[in-house]
Amino acid sequence: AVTSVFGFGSSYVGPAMDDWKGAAKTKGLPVDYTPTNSPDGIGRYGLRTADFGGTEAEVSSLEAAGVGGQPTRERGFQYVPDVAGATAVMYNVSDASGRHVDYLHLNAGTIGRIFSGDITRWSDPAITATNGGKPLPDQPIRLVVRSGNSGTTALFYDYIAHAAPGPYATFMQRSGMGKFLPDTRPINLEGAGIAGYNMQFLANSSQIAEFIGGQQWTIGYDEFAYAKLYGVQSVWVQNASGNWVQPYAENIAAALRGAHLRPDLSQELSGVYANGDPKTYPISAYSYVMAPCNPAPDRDTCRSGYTEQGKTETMSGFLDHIACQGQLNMAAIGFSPLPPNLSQEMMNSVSRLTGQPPKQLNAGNCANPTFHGGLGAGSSSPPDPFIALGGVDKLTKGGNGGESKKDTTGGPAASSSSQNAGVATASATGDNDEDLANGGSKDWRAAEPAAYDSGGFGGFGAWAALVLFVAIITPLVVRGIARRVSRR
Amino acid sequence: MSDTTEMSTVDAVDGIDYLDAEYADGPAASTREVRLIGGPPVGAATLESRDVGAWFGDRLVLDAVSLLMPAREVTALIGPSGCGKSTFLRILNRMHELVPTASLAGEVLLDGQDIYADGTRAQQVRLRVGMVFQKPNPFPAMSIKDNVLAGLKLAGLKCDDKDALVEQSLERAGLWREVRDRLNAPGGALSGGQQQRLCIARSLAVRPNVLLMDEPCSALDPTSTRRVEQTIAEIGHEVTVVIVTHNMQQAQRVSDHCAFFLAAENEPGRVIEHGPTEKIFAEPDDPRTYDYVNGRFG
Amino acid sequence: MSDTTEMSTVDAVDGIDYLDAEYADGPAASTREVRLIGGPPVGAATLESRDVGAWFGDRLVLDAVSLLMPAREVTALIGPSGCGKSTFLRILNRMHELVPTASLAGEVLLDGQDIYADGTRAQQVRLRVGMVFQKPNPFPAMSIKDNVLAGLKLAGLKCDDKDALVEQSLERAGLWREVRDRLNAPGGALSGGQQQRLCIARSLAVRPNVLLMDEPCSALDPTSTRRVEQTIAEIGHEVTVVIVTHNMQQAQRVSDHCAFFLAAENEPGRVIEHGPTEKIFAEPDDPRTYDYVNGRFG
Amino acid sequence: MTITTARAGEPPPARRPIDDAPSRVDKVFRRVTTGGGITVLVLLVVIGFFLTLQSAPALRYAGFGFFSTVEFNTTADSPVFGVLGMLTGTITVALIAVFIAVPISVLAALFITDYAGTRLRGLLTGLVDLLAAIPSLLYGLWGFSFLAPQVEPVTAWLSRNFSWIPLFATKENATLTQSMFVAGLVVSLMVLPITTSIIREVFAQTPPGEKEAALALGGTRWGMVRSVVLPFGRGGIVGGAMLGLGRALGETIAVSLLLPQLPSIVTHVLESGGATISGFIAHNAGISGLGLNAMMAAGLVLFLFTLATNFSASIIISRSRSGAGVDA
Amino acid sequence: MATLLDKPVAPARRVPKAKRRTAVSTPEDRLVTLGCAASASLLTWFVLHLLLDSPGWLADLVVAYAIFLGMLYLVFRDRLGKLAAMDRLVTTIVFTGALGLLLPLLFLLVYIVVKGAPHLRLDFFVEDQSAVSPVDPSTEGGGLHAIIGTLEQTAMALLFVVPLGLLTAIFLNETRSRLRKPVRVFVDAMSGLPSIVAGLFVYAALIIPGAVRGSSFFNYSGFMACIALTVVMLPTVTRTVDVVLRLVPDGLREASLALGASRARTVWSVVLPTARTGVTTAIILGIARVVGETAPLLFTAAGSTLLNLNPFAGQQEALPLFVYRYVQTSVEAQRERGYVGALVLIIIIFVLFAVARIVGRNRTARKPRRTRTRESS
Ligand SMILES: Nc1ncnc2c1ncn2[C@@H]1O[C@H](COP(=O)(O)OP(=O)(O)OP(=O)(O)O)[C@@H](O)[C@H]1O
Ligand SMILES: Nc1ncnc2c1ncn2[C@@H]1O[C@H](COP(=O)(O)OP(=O)(O)OP(=O)(O)O)[C@@H](O)[C@H]1O
Ligand SMILES: [Mg+2]
Ligand SMILES: [Mg+2]
Repeated sequence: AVTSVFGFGSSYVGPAMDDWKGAAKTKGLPVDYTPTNSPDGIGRYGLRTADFGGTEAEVSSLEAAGVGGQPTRERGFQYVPDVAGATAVMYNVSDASGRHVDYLHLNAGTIGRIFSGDITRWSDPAITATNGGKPLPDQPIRLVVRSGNSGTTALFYDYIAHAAPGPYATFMQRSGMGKFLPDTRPINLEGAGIAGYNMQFLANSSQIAEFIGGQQWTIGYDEFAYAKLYGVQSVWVQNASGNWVQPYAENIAAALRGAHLRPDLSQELSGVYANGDPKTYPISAYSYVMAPCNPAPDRDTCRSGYTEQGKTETMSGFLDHIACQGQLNMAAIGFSPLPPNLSQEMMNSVSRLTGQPPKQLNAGNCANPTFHGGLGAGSSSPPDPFIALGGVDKLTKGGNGGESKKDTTGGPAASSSSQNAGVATASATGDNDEDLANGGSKDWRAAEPAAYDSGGFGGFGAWAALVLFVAIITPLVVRGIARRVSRR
Repeated sequence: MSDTTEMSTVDAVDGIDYLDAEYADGPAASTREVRLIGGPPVGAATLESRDVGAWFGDRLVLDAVSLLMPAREVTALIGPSGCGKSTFLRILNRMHELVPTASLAGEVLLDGQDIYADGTRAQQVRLRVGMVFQKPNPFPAMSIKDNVLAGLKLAGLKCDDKDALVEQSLERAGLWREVRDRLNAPGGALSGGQQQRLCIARSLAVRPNVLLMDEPCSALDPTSTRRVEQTIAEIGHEVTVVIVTHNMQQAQRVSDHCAFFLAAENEPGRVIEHGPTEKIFAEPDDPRTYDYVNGRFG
Repeated sequence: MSDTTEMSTVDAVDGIDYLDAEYADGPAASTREVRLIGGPPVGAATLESRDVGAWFGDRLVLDAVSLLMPAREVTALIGPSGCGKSTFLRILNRMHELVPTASLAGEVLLDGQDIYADGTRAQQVRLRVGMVFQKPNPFPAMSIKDNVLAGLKLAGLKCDDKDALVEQSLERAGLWREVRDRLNAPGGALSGGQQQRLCIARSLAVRPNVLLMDEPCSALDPTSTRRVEQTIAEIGHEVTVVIVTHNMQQAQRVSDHCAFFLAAENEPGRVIEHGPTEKIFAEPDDPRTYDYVNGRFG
Repeated sequence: MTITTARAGEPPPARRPIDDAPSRVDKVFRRVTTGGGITVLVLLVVIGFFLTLQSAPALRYAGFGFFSTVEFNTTADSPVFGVLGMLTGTITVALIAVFIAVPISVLAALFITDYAGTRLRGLLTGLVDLLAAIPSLLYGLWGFSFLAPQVEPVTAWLSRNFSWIPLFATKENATLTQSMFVAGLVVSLMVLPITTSIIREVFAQTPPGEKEAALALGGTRWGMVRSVVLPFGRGGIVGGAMLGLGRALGETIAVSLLLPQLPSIVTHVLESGGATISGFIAHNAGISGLGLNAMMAAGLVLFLFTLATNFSASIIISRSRSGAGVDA
Repeated sequence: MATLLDKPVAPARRVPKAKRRTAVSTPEDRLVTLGCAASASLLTWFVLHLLLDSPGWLADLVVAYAIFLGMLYLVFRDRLGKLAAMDRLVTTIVFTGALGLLLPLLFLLVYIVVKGAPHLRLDFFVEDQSAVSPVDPSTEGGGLHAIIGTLEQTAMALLFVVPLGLLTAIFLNETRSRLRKPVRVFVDAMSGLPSIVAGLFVYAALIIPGAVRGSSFFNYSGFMACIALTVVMLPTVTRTVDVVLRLVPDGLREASLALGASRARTVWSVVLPTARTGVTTAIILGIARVVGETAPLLFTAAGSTLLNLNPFAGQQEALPLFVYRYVQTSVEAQRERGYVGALVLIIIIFVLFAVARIVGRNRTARKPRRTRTRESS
């Protein structure tokens, strides 16, 4: 009989899991997955309160951070790659005239320095240089990051470490994580918050996406699927070949061709960052299911399978589903399907779990689009808006009035919204219009920064009100006193 | 308001004369003139009820009670339990309306003015018509002195010599001598009879025209009862007193007039008979009155 | 209700005969013999207190009370409030010890046996010495019938004819005629006087030897009082009755013997005088008794 | 008849031990009920024991520093964690809540006991009970999605115009959602029914005699309330506030929805930031390793802290009740 | 003519005169109050909207209220004097206080109904969330798994709480043990125990040690949730039952004892039946309180989108968890699901409350039982 299996862990893979478990249910496989964060998944897996985990972080990084890992090793595990994904850099910025920026381009070094706290203002020349040469308003950069432990944090900061090693080292030092092992990354940034970096901590991916959507002058990292889900702008990132890319399936797939997988299938990503393929989106990574396995010669982390046969059946069925059928929709929701070799690795994992020989996949028995030479619907990236303009430094061709800006920024806005898989860029543009209509209005949100500086009563109006109030009240008081006096 | 001159001649109960030249040389402080500022007119007042009826919810508990309670006399209300004596008493100073379901009909005239007339404020009425309850209810957290002065504070009155007022009121309630050394002791620390007299003093301090008393002695021991009766007899010369009592002897002892209330089963209470106390007790007109005062029922 | 047919024949009280298959020879239902199984000895008993003293905490409230309450007679305990009458009464059926701070001295002999003797179970004593309280307290969750039978159920007694017992007890309490048509109505639905008689019936159902009553009429109206007094007079011939009352007329009307309790200030209560009721009321030995029964205090 | 005052001068007679031989049923009854009663004691001890057990490694690691460290960082290479930041956050939120809730509770309780008519009184008393039964989750949900956005402009306005008052100060460009103030506001709504019902209960016990006396002396209703009800109910107000504080301290869900849950000592209550123990725990339900132990230790602190608060509250309330019997 | 006049005027049964009004406030008072309110709101509008930037309706309200109070006091003082003005002022403030208590409730209810009702379908009670993806419209799937979980967990908790709570309350009221006082204080203290601590306790004491050993019983499950809920509910129920038992007049206990009953018998036959409705009410209110508990479930039942009928193994959903999880997400459809759950939760609580009220009301009403007649026996 099948038995329910319960998973916890990565929120990175959450949208994919939602897709998979729904489909598994229709196949009679009761699987549940609660997206929290990767370390949580590994931890619960180790405590055996979870039947499987979802993770991008590795057990070693947890051990380095001192939040467990030991019980996980005791239980035994295997990393099973389940999907490829990417971390998007989301932002919410307005330009000098108060309109939403939807074209932000950042190169690796700049991203690294921003998230290492080295660049702290939006007007920084490094940002200006890749965004048309016209500085953004001189506002502080607010980093939106995950509170608590997170595998996405570990993944992202691995990229930061490669993109800007110097600032990253300083950052780690200041945050109290300086003695980390050379190849382990922070899974938790609270140390940085304590050290005084301008960070907004939020509990999960959806809160981050929502927060950035609603709050100006912010920038953060989040799984790309959430950016799509919430309609938040993502940065165009410059890859090793100098191209500007966003994390669509083709870019992720291209990038991960440079990934190096260790024998236990865990990933080493420096090859991805350096991948010269022009389509590469450099902050791409595989996500993993952490599942138990029976001791096998090629895995020294395996201890034993499930004690319940029902769980083994459900889990193997589930992994089977992910390997092929499950990869169909991945591109559409912001991931990239696994390449054929990794789908086959999934089947090998299943065999380690069940003890049966692995099923051999081929184009005939596997629906994974990569077996059929594609990536599935929604896999291709929209064009870089700056290409049409002739380069990242060509944003403003002169003129600084609202007219000309509208002209120039209108182009990218239109093009990206038309192709962004129909998600909410349209509404973002709507916001723009509204803000323009309200330009200089009394809406407190839009109040000029200067308003924050004036303490006390808000200028003349308050005093007038006070005088008026006194004028009304005084006669009453005077009359009262007069009566009292006359009564004596 | 300077209508307190009448007060200056307040007789010492024991017949001791006194002077009141600037409070300095008076032998007894109680005789000093104390002026209340902002209070109602001082002096006893005649209270008259006309066709008073009372309901609790839809139940009529009192019907067509017309009674004259003359100034400076003690009127006793007697009758078996549940016949509406307390209700009537509470109508006389507008405490009745505090019961959420209560309503009433008829008029109550205080010196000829209807206390239920439109625009009359209950608070003002209660200031003129004081009340003493069955169970002594001093404010336990306040000192004896503050208890006496509580009425002033509550009614927003001012007084130019509080100590004198305290002494005077306690004196009139017959409590001065017992407590003058511990005016700052809490009111709750007195014995039951003393507490009751403290309540009387408290009521007297605001110079009411009428004092209503609802079984003021029923919770007291015999000695205290005596003492309170004595107090009633004394103040009866100055203010109009209306007293409810279950004790026939007491009614005989303290009252000048007497009204007998009776409620037949499922009928509202009515005044069966009223008149001078001697007459009610000696030769009542109504046989039911006779039965009642002679302990045939109740 | 199929018992209405039979009800029609139960006019026993008015002297009409009726037939009864099993108890064919009984002229009235109330006279049928109902056997209680497991109960105490039936019949009135003499109660005697010897040198009884009582404390609440460290305060002695009753001192050296020696009193004989003869079988089949009504003894009234009178005295001003707080002199320890209730305390004494509660000592007589071991209710006193329910007050956590209470303790006592002396002996209470029920038919010669000390009810406080070692190994005597309070429960057994209370079964023999019933009690009726000041405020009628029928069990509100039970019907009238269940109320009467409550004692049986509570004491774990059995009875061979419950309906007869109910009828008999209610008859003796003078309530049968009023409630026989609604034995299943809740006990709380009766009037005060009926409730009190229901409580008497409830106490009688377990066939106590002695019945103690603590101001059983003080919460009742005059009519109900009359009715209860009548009941007391009737059951007084069958069980020993001890009654506390504040009402001198009532004491005179219902009791054969009378004991006057008095507690001087800060002194424990004592029996000042006891003897036949006529004597206590007509020519008491002690002047305090004279004062008290003539309404000089209290 | 002999007058039995012969012993007047003598020492009182010896007391008799009252010996009741309880029946077997009663013995069993006593044992069973005592067992039931003791379960509660045992349960509390067991809770404390297991929390201590699980938090021991963390406490051993951090030592006394656990109570003096603000940050809670179990993932640094030398973990630094302590409960101080969360504890101050917890207390701040609770105090804000109580400061808002108690005045309203007192007023509402007064309204119910002394101003409303009988029918309304019954209705309101029931309503307050109903309010108390509404899960804090729903309050939190409402506060999170409805109230906080409504309050935000007001706090923005406050911080813009009154930032010279330290209480209203905010950093430049600070986020104003997710602030201690908003959390306190929502928690105050949750403790309102509890404090109201306690205070109402105490107010309702005000001796009616004293109230009538105050009115009969010519006092207004306010005069009556001020001179009788409030002095009488003082203990109840304090006790209700303490109990409300206890509730507010332990409130989890609403604050976990409303605060970012980053332990720090928050000085700008209008501005985003801060954590409470319970909210932090709820947030980190899946933490493991040393973090789990540290979290358990934080839970233990919360447990002891609320116990202490509730103990004092219940003592204050029972005091005030026994005070009510003085005049009886 | 004469006969007509002779007709008796029936002095005995006179029709009483009309009742008289004794209202506290006069129409004039009300008019003045209204005037003050109008003028205060105008002034506020003038000051906040014409002279200043109003930061929103909340600030308007506060300012208008303050102005209103000031005006009211001054006007009444002018008319009736200081005392009456103060009285009036306090009356107004007190009334506002009551509103301050009730309005949030009203807002809350309306908000949840408005947000939840449009998406509530009957399907909600028959489907679970296992086959639903986040972007599906909120009418897809349902909350059956959550409702079942809540029912199972609460019902099992009741199995522990009712006997234990009753025993403890009886212990507190009907025995004279020296432990009574400490127990009562502990119960009081425990009733304020943060519910998350209850969850943490079960997690620390049962789940962690059990799960690591591979036990499926000592792992996330409905039963573990039930234990945590028991810890939460026990003191609440004990306290309310304690209060109810305390309300049983001592006279009844004494009457019972005076009839020769044992203590146990008195409790069983007199005290409990008398307090039965109160006890029922207390238990229902205990349920109402515990049905909405979220925090302890985070550590015990842990939530799930699958329907899990077995409370002894596997994660289980409960309504509060359902709501908690979904309202935190920012996907509109997910949030709508959360609001539907909240609406259902509130309906459950209202129903429980109504039942408690109805039970509580019929305190004396009792179905008459048929008499057993002598003939039939
Ligand atoms: N608050 C109330 N609500 C309803 N009915 C009431 C209320 N107060 C008194 N009654 C009823 O009104 C009637 C008259 O009561 P009242 O207290 O005036 O009698 P009384 O003559 O003072 O009796 P007692 O001598 O016992 O004090 C009684 O039948 C009583 O039941
Ligand atoms: N439970 C108690 N705890 C302490 N003292 C008590 C208790 N019950 C009664 N007393 C005191 O014992 C004394 C005697 O009380 P008791 O009730 O026996 O008097 P009583 O004669 O019945 O008075 P009453 O006529 O008012 O009923 C009183 O002074 C009373 O204050
Ligand atoms: Mg009366
Ligand atoms: Mg007594």
